[in-house]
Amino acid sequence: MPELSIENLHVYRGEQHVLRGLNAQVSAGQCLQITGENGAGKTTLLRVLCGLLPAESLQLTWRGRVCSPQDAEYHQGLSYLSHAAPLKADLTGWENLRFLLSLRGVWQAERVGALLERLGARRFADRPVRSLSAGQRRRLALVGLVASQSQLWLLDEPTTNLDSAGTRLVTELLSEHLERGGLAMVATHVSLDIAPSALQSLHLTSGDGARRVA
Amino acid sequence: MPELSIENLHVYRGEQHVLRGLNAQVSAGQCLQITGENGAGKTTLLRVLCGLLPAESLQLTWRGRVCSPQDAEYHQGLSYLSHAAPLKADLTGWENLRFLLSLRGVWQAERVGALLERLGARRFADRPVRSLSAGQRRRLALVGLVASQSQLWLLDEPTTNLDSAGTRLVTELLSEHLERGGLAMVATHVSLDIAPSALQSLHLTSGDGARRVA
Amino acid sequence: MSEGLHTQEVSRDTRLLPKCAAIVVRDLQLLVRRPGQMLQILGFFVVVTVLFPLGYSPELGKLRLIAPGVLWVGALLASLLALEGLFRDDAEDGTLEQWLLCGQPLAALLLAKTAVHWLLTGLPLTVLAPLLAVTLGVSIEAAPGILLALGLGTLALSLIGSIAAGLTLGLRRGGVLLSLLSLPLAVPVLIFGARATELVIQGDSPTAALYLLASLVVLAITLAPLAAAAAVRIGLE
Amino acid sequence: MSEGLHTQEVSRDTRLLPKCAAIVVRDLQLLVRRPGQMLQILGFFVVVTVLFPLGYSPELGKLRLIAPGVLWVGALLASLLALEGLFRDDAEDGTLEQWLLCGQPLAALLLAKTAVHWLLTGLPLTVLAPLLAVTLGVSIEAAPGILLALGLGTLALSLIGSIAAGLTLGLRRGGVLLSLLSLPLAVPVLIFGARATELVIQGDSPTAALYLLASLVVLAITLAPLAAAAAVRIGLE
Amino acid sequence: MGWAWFHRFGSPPHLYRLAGTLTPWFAWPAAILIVGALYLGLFVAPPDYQQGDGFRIIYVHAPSAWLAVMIYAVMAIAAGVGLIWRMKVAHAVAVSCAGVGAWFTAVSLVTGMLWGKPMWGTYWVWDPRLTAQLVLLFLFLGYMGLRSGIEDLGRADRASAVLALVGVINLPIIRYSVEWWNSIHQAPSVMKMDQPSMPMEMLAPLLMMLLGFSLYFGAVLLVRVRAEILRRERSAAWIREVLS
Ligand code: HEM
Ligand SMILES: Nc1ncnc2c1ncn2[C@@H]1O[C@H](COP(=O)(O)OP(=O)(O)OP(=O)(O)O)[C@@H](O)[C@H]1O
Ligand SMILES: Nc1ncnc2c1ncn2[C@@H]1O[C@H](COP(=O)(O)OP(=O)(O)OP(=O)(O)O)[C@@H](O)[C@H]1O
Ligand SMILES: [Mg+2]
Ligand SMILES: [Mg+2]
Repeated sequence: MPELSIENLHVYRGEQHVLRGLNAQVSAGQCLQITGENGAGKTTLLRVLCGLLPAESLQLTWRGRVCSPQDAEYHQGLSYLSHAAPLKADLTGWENLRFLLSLRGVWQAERVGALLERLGARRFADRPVRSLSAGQRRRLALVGLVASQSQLWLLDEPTTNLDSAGTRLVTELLSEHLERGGLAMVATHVSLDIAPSALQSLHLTSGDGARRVA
Repeated sequence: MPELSIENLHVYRGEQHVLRGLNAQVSAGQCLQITGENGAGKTTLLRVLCGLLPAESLQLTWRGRVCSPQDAEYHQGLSYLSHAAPLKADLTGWENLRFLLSLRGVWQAERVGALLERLGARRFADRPVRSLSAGQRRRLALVGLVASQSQLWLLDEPTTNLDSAGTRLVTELLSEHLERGGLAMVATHVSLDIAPSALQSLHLTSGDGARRVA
Repeated sequence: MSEGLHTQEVSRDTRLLPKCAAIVVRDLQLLVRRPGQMLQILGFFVVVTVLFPLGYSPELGKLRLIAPGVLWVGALLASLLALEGLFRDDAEDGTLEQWLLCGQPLAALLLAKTAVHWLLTGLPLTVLAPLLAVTLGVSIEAAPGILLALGLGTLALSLIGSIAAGLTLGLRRGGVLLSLLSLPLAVPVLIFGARATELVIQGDSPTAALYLLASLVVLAITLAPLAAAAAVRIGLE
Repeated sequence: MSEGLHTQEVSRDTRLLPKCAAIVVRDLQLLVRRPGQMLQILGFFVVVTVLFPLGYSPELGKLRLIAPGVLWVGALLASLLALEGLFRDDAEDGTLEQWLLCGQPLAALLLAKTAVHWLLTGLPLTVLAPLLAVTLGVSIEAAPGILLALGLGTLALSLIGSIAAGLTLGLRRGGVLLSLLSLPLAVPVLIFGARATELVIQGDSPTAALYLLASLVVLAITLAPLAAAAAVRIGLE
Repeated sequence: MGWAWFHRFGSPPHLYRLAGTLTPWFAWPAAILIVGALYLGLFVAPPDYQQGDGFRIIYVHAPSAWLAVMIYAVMAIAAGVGLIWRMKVAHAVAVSCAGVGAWFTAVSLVTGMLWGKPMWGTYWVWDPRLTAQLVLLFLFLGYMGLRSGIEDLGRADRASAVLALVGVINLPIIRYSVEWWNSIHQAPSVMKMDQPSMPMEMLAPLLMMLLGFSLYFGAVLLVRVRAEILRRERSAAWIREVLS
């Protein structure tokens, strides 16, 4: 039984009927890779699933229960990583993470410390985010993602701005997440280096609904 | 003789000595790929060369003449594409390009029309940029880059947000630019699919100056 | 790996108060990082109050008469200016999105945010007001009354402004529109406030006007966070 | 490929005027896209002018006395608020960088930008002022004098504000700081302007004060763009 | 019965056709009533014993002032329906109200000012009632300003609906709060409707005018709603059917 099921999703943006009757299921331990050319609607799909954009119609089932994408309970099991890293420029990386994770009620200093180490972010975690490079910010955001221990990850181009080591780390973290029974939906243009059994793919074509590929 | 030569470049950002005594030369028809892990100083290097960031010390030679990175004449031969596409969200793509290119004195409607076609951007060139996806904006910025017909291109991660077709287009445009005798410095984490004879590479390592690789 | 267990197993702190506390702590940190923000608001208040005599008349006798108007208009404008950044900064860097996704009632989080905002701008404005009143020829005895009136007034303004701040989130430069939208709601506060201050300056009892102000505050606390939450959701789309 | 020739061969229009024209055209386009911007500034001006009677007194006889102060403080605040976005929007979306890289004197481009900004905000404010003056009990005969004084005054304020707008570019919410920075320079404008308006309202000749205002404008046109260009370069770093 | 009528009403094609059919039923009576009231008011009603013929401006002033408030209420109700039941045509109705409402408010202000000059010797007085009307104009303008600032239609609809609803709380507050204001202004005695002294010849045209204005508002609203629906549904299939 799929943990997450999306049925009959229609979304308009402005005049455009961006997603037309999209259906998708993701089970525990599965990653759904969302591909599609620029403007196909990947970002739109993820933001609708977070409840940040309104859908024209959508039937969402999460853990066997029908729910709205704005339900608090559903949000508690979900983490969203957008195009831009959600960090305050005036705070340090550490302070940012502390706030973000406290807000979700999962702040644990040691765990975050270990994750910073692993993502090579400890070095600059005490500097204000304002003075970090694009890739460094991205790494902090990834620490926040993993540390929030959500079951469902919604990632929008998670490898942007990352160097090759960083890109490898992302796939590693993703694999581990799936092994632990997590779910992920990842919009990306690069191919993900994940066990094929755990990987599904959804190809969006501009405005014409979605084709299921694998 | 190199068209562009950079000698003894030192840059501080905040406390950090990001670039220490960097030297580089680029000749006509050559592309210098700048690599380096996150935070190595790629963006910093490009912005210093545009005169947008001050350098501690820098000897810049352009077309055989020593100049400052803030010289008007040097700027007329240069185009910079930053992390974010320089577009006004309230104007359409077409209006944006018209303004950008008028500012450089190279506005020609047919040429821009042809380029829009080639980059698959004609479809959305009449929509306000606000309503475009990340990759669509990027494509518009690329049109502006090519249409400004500068000899020196400074590109910061030009393939970000682009789908695979878009990435291929970038390398194509770059190759053509080099064939016409252009110069390019490209900061990127992906490998560029360019004739090896035209490609040089500069690897930056965090704070330790630069190593020349090929 | 030990870094992640899943929601079913993860012990998650679901209480609301620690989250509000986290917001307060973060905003205080931000203030320490850039105290300029608060000082600028105060500076603006001082400047408006000082400009007025420049454009009008230097006589204290005349100034005393216009003191309530000047103080209140100054405080109102300063509060509205300060409110522009209430949610905008957080929206622009993407952190506000995370508030919506944290599974807590948004209205409560926004109320916490508005409250700390008032503490950092409205309260200092209030404390400054009696001093400025003195430069306008008002006697220092009027201080307690002025403090009370402005304290209540700025609190109500912050709450009212939070709705407008949410509504103008999607706009690039919402500042001016924010003032315009808040104004119809702010007029009663201004009228009662100025009335109370005038009575205080004349040495009369302002109790009735203060009660009305206080009831406006209570009304605003009940309704404004809900409206602000709805507005923020729409503004972030 | 025919799409690109190189600089040596490319025919590049190097005249300055067409670039300034491009800036003017673009800003008009932006205004057409969002007329709200201009209307909001006007709305703010109206609102400030309306606030004073609310906070002060409804008697026209009293209001007429404070009219010059109210009009000028209102116009000053509205101009300063409008100025906040002068370069900020362009800096945030990265288009201002391209101005620095286009190989033209930045000061000239910024002057064009400031001029069109005044046309779209300062001038409408000026036109509105006599109407507002009427609601404050000033007779309509004073209109020409008020128009002239405020026209010159807002122009000077726009130019002065452009310096501060450049300086505050690097800051997140420069608005309030911008007001503070501009104020020392704006005070002479305010004083002469309010004086001229007062004389006009009383039916006297404001010529001397107007000459002084005009010379401030000339001074500002000469110096402000250079200072603004330097400020923008620093602000963008 | 149930909610069927509600959904039927909420369907754009249906409302579009309904509005088309109803428009003449509002427009013609409105025209007749307004012309009749003007005739009665300007020529038949006796001049006021104090103000002479100056009082006749009331026939435009008072009805437009009442209508302005009524239109705000209609707008807020429509906005609320649109927000709560996610009904798009309700938003279309709300949007269509704003312009007319602002217009009537402005008319009442301008006619009031013109009347004020002969009556009070000045165009403007900071009287509570006048201030309340001015604030109402701000509400309308703020509503339109907010809409003009938001590109996306759906978002503009919802954001402006929240504003319209918040503004409703404001109406009674302003009404009562202004009583507290330190106005030294003597309440103008003419501005009392309940005086039995107003003769029938004066009152009848006033009421006729009010009804006429209301019907006129209805007609304008229907036309604007139609235009708004056309604009919103321009890509829908039924529009092509209607237009061809
Ligand atoms: C700009 C100036 C004015 C404004 C904004 C204004 C506003 C209003 C408003 C809002 C109403 C509706 C009252 C209600 O719903 O309770 C009204 C009605 C009325 N106004 Fe005015 N008014 C102005 C000037 C005047 C003047 C100068 C006169 C005559 C001396 C006048 C006489 C009346 C009368 C007779 C009514 C109808 C009866 C009533 O409701 O009292 N108004 N006005
Ligand atoms: N405004 C700033 N103040 C202080 N230090 C800064 C600032 N911006 C960047 N740095 C530091 O300068 C170094 C170089 O940053 P830069 O942005 O050039 O890196 P980059 O190579 O472009 O990295 P990325 O691949 O992540 O984009 C980094 O260590 C960064 O932390
Ligand atoms: N605010 C908006 N208003 C109207 N249309 C929009 C808006 N944002 C996006 N769109 C349109 O919706 C479509 C989907 O956009 P979306 O951002 O989801 O694409 P994407 O698949 O994420 O593309 P990319 O790979 O470029 O990030 C695009 O055609 C885009 O132009
Ligand atoms: Mg995207
Ligand atoms: Mg970089």
